[in-house]
Amino acid sequence: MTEKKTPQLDELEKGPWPSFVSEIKRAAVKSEAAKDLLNLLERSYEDKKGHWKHGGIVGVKGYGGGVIGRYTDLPGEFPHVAEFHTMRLNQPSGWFYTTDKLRQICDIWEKHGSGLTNFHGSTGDIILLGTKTEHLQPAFDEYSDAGFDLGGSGSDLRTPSCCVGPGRCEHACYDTLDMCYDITNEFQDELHRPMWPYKFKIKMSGCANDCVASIARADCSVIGTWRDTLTIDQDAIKAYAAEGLDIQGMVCDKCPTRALKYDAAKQELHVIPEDCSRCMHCINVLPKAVQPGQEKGATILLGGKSTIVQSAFLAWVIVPFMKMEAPYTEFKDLMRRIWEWWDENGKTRERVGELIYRVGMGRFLREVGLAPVPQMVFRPRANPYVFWPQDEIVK
Amino acid sequence: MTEKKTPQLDELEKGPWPSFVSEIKRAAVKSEAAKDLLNLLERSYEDKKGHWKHGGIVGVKGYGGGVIGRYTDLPGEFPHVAEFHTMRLNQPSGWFYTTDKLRQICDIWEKHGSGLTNFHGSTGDIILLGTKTEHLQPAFDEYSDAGFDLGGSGSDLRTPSCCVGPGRCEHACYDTLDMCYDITNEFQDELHRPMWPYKFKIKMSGCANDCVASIARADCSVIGTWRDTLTIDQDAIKAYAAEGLDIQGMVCDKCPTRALKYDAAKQELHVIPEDCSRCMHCINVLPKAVQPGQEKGATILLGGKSTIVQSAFLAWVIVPFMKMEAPYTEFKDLMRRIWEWWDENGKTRERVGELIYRVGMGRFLREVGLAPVPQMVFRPRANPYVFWPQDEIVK
Amino acid sequence: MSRIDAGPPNYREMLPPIILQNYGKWQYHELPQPGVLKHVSENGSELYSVRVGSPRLVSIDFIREICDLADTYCDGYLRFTSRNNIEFLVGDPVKVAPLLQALEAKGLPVGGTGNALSNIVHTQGWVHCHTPATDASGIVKSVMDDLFEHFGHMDLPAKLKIAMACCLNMCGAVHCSDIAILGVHRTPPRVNDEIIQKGTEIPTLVGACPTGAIRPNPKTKSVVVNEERCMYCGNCYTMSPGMQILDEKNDGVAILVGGKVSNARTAPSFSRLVIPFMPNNPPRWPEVTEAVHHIVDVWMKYARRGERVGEWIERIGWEKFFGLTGLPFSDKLIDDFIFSKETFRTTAAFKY
Amino acid sequence: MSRIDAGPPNYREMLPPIILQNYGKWQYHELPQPGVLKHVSENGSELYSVRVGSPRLVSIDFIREICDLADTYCDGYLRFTSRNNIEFLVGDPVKVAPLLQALEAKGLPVGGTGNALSNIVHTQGWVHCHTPATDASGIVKSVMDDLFEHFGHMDLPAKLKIAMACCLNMCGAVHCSDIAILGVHRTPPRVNDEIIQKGTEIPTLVGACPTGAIRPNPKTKSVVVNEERCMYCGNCYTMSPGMQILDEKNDGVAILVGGKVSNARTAPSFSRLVIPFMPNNPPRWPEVTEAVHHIVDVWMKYARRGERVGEWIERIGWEKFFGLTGLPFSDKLIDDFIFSKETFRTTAAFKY
Ligand code: SRM
Ligand code: SRM
Ligand code: SRM
Ligand code: SRM
Ligand code: SF4
Ligand code: SF4
Ligand code: SF4
Ligand code: SF4
Ligand code: SF4
Ligand code: SF4
Ligand code: SF4
Ligand code: SF4
Repeated sequence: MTEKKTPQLDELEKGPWPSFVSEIKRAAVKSEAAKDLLNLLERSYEDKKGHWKHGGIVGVKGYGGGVIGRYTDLPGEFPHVAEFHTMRLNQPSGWFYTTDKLRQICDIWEKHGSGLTNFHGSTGDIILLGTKTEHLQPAFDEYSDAGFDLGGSGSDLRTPSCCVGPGRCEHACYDTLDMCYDITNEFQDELHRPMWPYKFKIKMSGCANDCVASIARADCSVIGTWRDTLTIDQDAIKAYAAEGLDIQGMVCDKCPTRALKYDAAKQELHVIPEDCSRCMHCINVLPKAVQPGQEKGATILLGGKSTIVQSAFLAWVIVPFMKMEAPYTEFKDLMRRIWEWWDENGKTRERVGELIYRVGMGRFLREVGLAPVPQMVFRPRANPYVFWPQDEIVK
Repeated sequence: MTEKKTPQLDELEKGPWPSFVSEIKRAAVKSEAAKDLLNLLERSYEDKKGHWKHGGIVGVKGYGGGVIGRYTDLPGEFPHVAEFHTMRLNQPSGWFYTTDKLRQICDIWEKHGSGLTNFHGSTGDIILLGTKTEHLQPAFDEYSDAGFDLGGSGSDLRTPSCCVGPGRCEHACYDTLDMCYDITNEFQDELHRPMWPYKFKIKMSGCANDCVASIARADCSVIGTWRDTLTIDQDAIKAYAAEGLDIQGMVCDKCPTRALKYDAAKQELHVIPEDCSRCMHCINVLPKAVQPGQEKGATILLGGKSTIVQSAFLAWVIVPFMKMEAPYTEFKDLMRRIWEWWDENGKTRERVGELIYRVGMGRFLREVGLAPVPQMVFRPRANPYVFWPQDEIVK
Repeated sequence: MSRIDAGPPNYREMLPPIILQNYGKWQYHELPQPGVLKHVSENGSELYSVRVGSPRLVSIDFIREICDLADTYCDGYLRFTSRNNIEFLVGDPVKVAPLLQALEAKGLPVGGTGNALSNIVHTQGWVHCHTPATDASGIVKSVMDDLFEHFGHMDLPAKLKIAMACCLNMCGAVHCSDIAILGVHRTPPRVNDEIIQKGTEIPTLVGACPTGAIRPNPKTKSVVVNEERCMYCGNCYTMSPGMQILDEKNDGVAILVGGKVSNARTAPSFSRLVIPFMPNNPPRWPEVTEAVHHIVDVWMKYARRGERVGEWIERIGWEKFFGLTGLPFSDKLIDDFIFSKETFRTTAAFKY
Repeated sequence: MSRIDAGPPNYREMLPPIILQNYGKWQYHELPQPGVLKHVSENGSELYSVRVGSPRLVSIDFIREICDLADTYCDGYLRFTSRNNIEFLVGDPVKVAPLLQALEAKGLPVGGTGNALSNIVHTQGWVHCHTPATDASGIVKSVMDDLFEHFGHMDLPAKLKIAMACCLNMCGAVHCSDIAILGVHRTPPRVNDEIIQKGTEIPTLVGACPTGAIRPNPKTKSVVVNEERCMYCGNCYTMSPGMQILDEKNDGVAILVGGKVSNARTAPSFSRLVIPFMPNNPPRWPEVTEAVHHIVDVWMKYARRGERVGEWIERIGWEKFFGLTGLPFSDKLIDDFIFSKETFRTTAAFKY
């Protein structure tokens, strides 16, 4: 077969940003599948249209998910991507690697796949792009020996992910890396065998900066926070002032609750503890001077997801503060109660947030056993359409 | 018949606020119906429950509305309120009266009704509380001779109302009293003969203080405003400063767009014209110094209503600025286009705001012929669910 | 003889000469004392308006009485406000003081201007309506008695607008008030098949229910209510007398707070439910008057100058409002209707 | 042999010694230069992280190459970020400069820290998915080339987070990004009765449509689409291959702006539609890169220091955003889906 030309894709090798086309070409040197992918993609660029069919169900023994089946609609022309499935490997907490482990991943993928990957997928997995059905089981076996396992797909728990947390961040209010590892192990069955109405994602951020975008991208978002008051080191404040930082303008005036008072004469910064909403802003701007409080834990939010079907939902507060320490029993129990309730009440392809929206937060709270608190809402209802429990009614 | 006792209502004659019970008693001296009303009300206070039946249709010749039929469910015991209908008289613009006119209203009601009234009803009408069917036509005839006409009820245009405006307010940006009078006369047919899906209310306020609560209580809210820049009299500012008013704190810091800069040294106040949203706050606090601009008119908002059925809606901007001068042709044309569209598309008992919510603002704007502008929304849509017009699609 | 569609009287005939002369020429106003507005025009004319509280439900003799006053002190002109107060329009400054004395003698309260409590916008209640969950006039009288001092003084942080409606139809348009008092039902309608068979369009009735709780029952040619889905809005009863919703044992009063209408500073906003239910306790509804009084007290204590109730709460946060007032928070206050989503707290930033 | 449910490798085994020693003890950080983070611990230890842009779609040889670098400069440790950048974890300060040189030599860009543009979170597009309305990698490459200077400099008003998703499923979770690039369909699905008869559960398919546009067709044992109601979300296609939604003539790209995720200062918020459609113009999508560039330029010009895109727009008002950018406003930008109501401007206060 003569080499095909890829004039459009070649354009995308120009420019300063590293090129995915160069990467496909690099893989194509060793892999026929990668070569066909390149040519098929050029065809898409010509046609302005994808050339992949609706996926079929493929997988490995003992698992209900973790592989996305994929077939081109032009198998005659591009036989090496006739089957081009993706494997999802569960990443280590915080996406930390030794080069050894990475090389192992590469070596196995050189043998069993196209040599193309995504580091990482949007949910957090290592994405191994493109292999044939017959390679799935052998590839899995070798990855398993190397210490890796599959991630989630389908109507199951999706691969949890977390921010770098205490590994490299001074803001972490709980051990995100440990919790992510712990709960991923705890919920292996939920992760690998789809059995729910739809997918469920958990993401963990060590503080309200939310560096894994959990509030937007996870059904359950665990965001580090504290119960007491942030601490301020006045010497460090003086140092910032000496550097010429506009503390009033860049910190106090941007505090959403106006909880900070700066005494420019004394170069002292003070917080009104009961007014602070722990948004992280002052800590972000003055990391050497301001720190979270001592009594640390996390806020649990539920219901986040992107736009399909009912509109996007941001996750909302269901537990304002929970201690977040191994073995995370309270959290795990809560997840199990929520899943059970969702499983019982949810329709097919109904995310937990959509279910709660449909049946009402009150019912959710009662049936899952959470006490309603004003922190769960920005503001109370504007309508008076209250459902009255039978036992509060005079018969 | 022996006098009945009203111990509960008697309690409501105590205290400093004028008592409606005393008023009913006062009417009861001359009117058997008022006497029965008093006793029926005492019964309601005992039973904790109203004693009026679902209304029947009663009225006067040539009118489809303006009278609310009412019958007690205890006609045996309270025969004089067996029929106890309400008449709604269209108030004069701004609720201004000569004592002559008021006395005429009273005299006719002494003859034909219970002698009880509401000055005024929530929509703005003079409410004449309680008469018998046989008195409706004679009462109407006499009111008509006295220069009064019925107000709205049922699925028609409801009695328009307006703030005191140029009659007594320095803020009025258009002539609310005149416009209210003019359009009420223009739309007599719409007001008196119910023929729409549901009710439609128009309220007019001379400025954004909205002293008739139009944005919350009217399907169509006409709020006075200006297109150019507010004017500031610096001498008057100095006078306020001399009085000790905290201009920075009470005016500038509360300006929602931070459009005001106060120079405390010079005692001068300046506005950033393009930032001002014409909220009225600075004008309210400094009426002697700050005035609306020169190019006056009104913002038209649509869709307001209270909570039944879909939730309460506040009216939203559909025309950011319209000159508002007699004969109000542009406004009247717009109303007619809106009513026609609503009439064609609305379901029974669907307010215009609910209809627009159901079918989409885009369709409303297109079909009624209004140009979409960003002033109509707080912010654009968060979802990407755009309906594409056929003519923008490549076939 | 009566003419049809003659329309209302021409307002121009109702305006006192001082207004006709200064129409559209008012330049500024002052509040010389509570209840008295002084408007000054370009021409230097001064109009004094004396604002007087009214129970709204008044007899013709009451109207005649205020006409007498207006004849004596205002050359026969007066007006009413959008909140049902009376305004005596005094063109001659000398007549203000005697008018005030005359009003005091008659026990008519002067006030409601500036940073004061004004009259309570309200509705019919047991006096004239068929769907009320409570009375309107009685509660209004009780609350105004209780908060009376705030009508005649301008010592509140800002204006205080209270409204009352006796059922969810909200004829008092309470939904955007600083404090809203609302009659609420708490039990589903009782279906009377006979009445429904007689006069009710069943599809319209079924369509009237916002939660889809009503289904047609072809057997009885009537309807059945799925009681679990009903939230007692009473809309079906408005449609048909066969859906009786009044329930003397369970009807009562809810309180919503923090709404506003003006565009000044902050956008108009809805009132929010903070007390889902208090029993009907006539003649003076002590639970209701106490609750309202308490909310006003807490607002007066904590709000900054110029802050309406809702502006104060939005600044401190609703979680703080429940803390400061001690009102219990419950799942009943969490929205579960169509637009609930926007009320959920989608941020980890909040106060304890 | 393979074990089932073994779970991911233990992260502790992946951490460099300096992190194990200072775990949870980091005290503060600095940004010595763009792309370089310096974290200092209680113990005085210093960790340098060098952040490097990646196309995300990489070959195993690329991975091996960065492993070589990590072996040389980082004792064999590295990590990836939540936005698919690579972070070299340098324990020895002396090695930072040589690493930077080595990266430069290889053409690997260093940056993405502080007030810079970071990598674009994105998805599969034409490379691997079955529902894309556009390609992802190609647009990302084009936009990153175009905005390249902002990756390596920290001269923006605030962080700039751009995301790209190739269809409304939004796997790139673009819905809360400063700037979102989104593949959109614009024509209803074409029903293939044969495919549907074969493998599709019709009630589930019907239920999948958010607007109720799909009805069962008992005659064909398939479905029909009410095209007027369809807004091309593609959810039906996700449910069944018989509902082909790809349309090379009409698929393209939309732009949404002003979302954010962090709770810092302001609550997390959704991005909002500002350009409803631009055509697919591969290989470099000039309309898209220009539009994004323009929005960034206007933001840089008018925003105050520290203002994310959405914070800037909310301060000036969306009406001003359209004015300053010159982007045309149309009814397509006005919400008409479930939660539209909260977007309508219910106040007379706005800017021109
Ligand atoms: C691979 C990945 C995109 C990527 O390039 O990174 C991906 C790819 C697909 N996603 Fe996704 N999603 C991926 C992360 C996401 C995310 C982001 C996240 O998890 O943070 C979202 C938005 C967040 C959310 O869950 O709401 C996301 C929202 C969806 C949806 C819409 C779900 C919804 O309820 O809104 C679908 C449709 C569905 O599930 O039927 C979907 C479906 C799909 C499918 C399976 C296509 C389909 O309709 O069946 C795609 C397979 C593409 C392929 O052939 O490779 N994908 N998907 C991401 C998973 C990689 C990984 O495991 O790490
Ligand atoms: C008399 C009055 C209350 C008062 O004491 O002032 C009143 C009384 C009634 N209203 Fe009202 N409404 C009155 C102003 C309002 C207002 C306020 C306003 O107009 O500013 C509202 C809220 C604003 C709005 O229109 O949304 C209002 C919203 C309703 C509704 C709910 C409509 C909705 O779409 O939300 C109903 C139910 C209905 O129309 O079926 C209703 C229905 C009724 C009925 C006709 C009862 C019924 O279900 O048929 C009441 C007759 C009571 C009686 O027997 O006297 N009334 N009604 C007000 C009219 C007086 C006047 O003409 O001046
Ligand atoms: C007489 C009346 C108009 C009418 O045509 O009847 C009126 C008259 C004035 N209003 Fe009003 N407002 C009147 C109902 C309203 C309403 C509607 C309502 O209460 O239902 C509102 C909107 C209420 C709301 O926001 O919930 C209203 C919101 C205002 C505001 C804005 C208040 C704010 O800061 O939010 C002002 C400005 C101010 O007072 O600083 C204002 C200002 C004024 C001024 C000062 C205008 C002027 O220069 O003449 C008048 C005297 C106010 C005072 O009482 O101190 N008026 N005013 C109404 C008197 C009702 C009453 O008896 O109490
Ligand atoms: C490495 C990473 C976490 C990880 O586990 O991978 C990370 C690391 C840090 N983040 Fe982040 N953030 C990371 C993704 C995020 C995300 C998620 C995202 O981009 O999808 C967010 C939320 C984005 C949003 O709001 O839309 C995020 C919002 C923040 C913020 C709040 C920014 C704001 O003011 O809105 C801070 C605070 C700051 O920088 O002032 C922050 C601060 C930081 C600090 C300074 C924390 C620390 O002290 O170490 C780290 C260096 C930031 C820098 O780049 O200058 N990080 N950070 C992620 C790097 C992604 C990348 O390659 O660019
Ligand atoms: S979320 Fe907080 S703890 Fe985690 S990396 Fe970001 S700033 Fe650090
Ligand atoms: S954390 Fe946020 S709310 Fe608290 S003081 Fe700092 S800036 Fe203010
Ligand atoms: S709405 Fe404006 S013009 Fe009308 S009375 Fe109130 S303040 Fe005056
Ligand atoms: S009218 Fe309102 S927005 Fe305009 S300057 Fe005055 S206070 Fe500011
Ligand atoms: S609020 Fe309800 S009960 Fe009261 S008058 Fe209006 S419709 Fe009747
Ligand atoms: S009261 Fe309301 S919710 Fe209950 S059945 Fe009637 S209409 Fe439906
Ligand atoms: S966004 Fe759509 S097209 Fe792109 S990967 Fe996800 S499902 Fe596929
Ligand atoms: S594309 Fe979406 S709206 Fe259109 S028919 Fe399919 S599911 Fe319904």
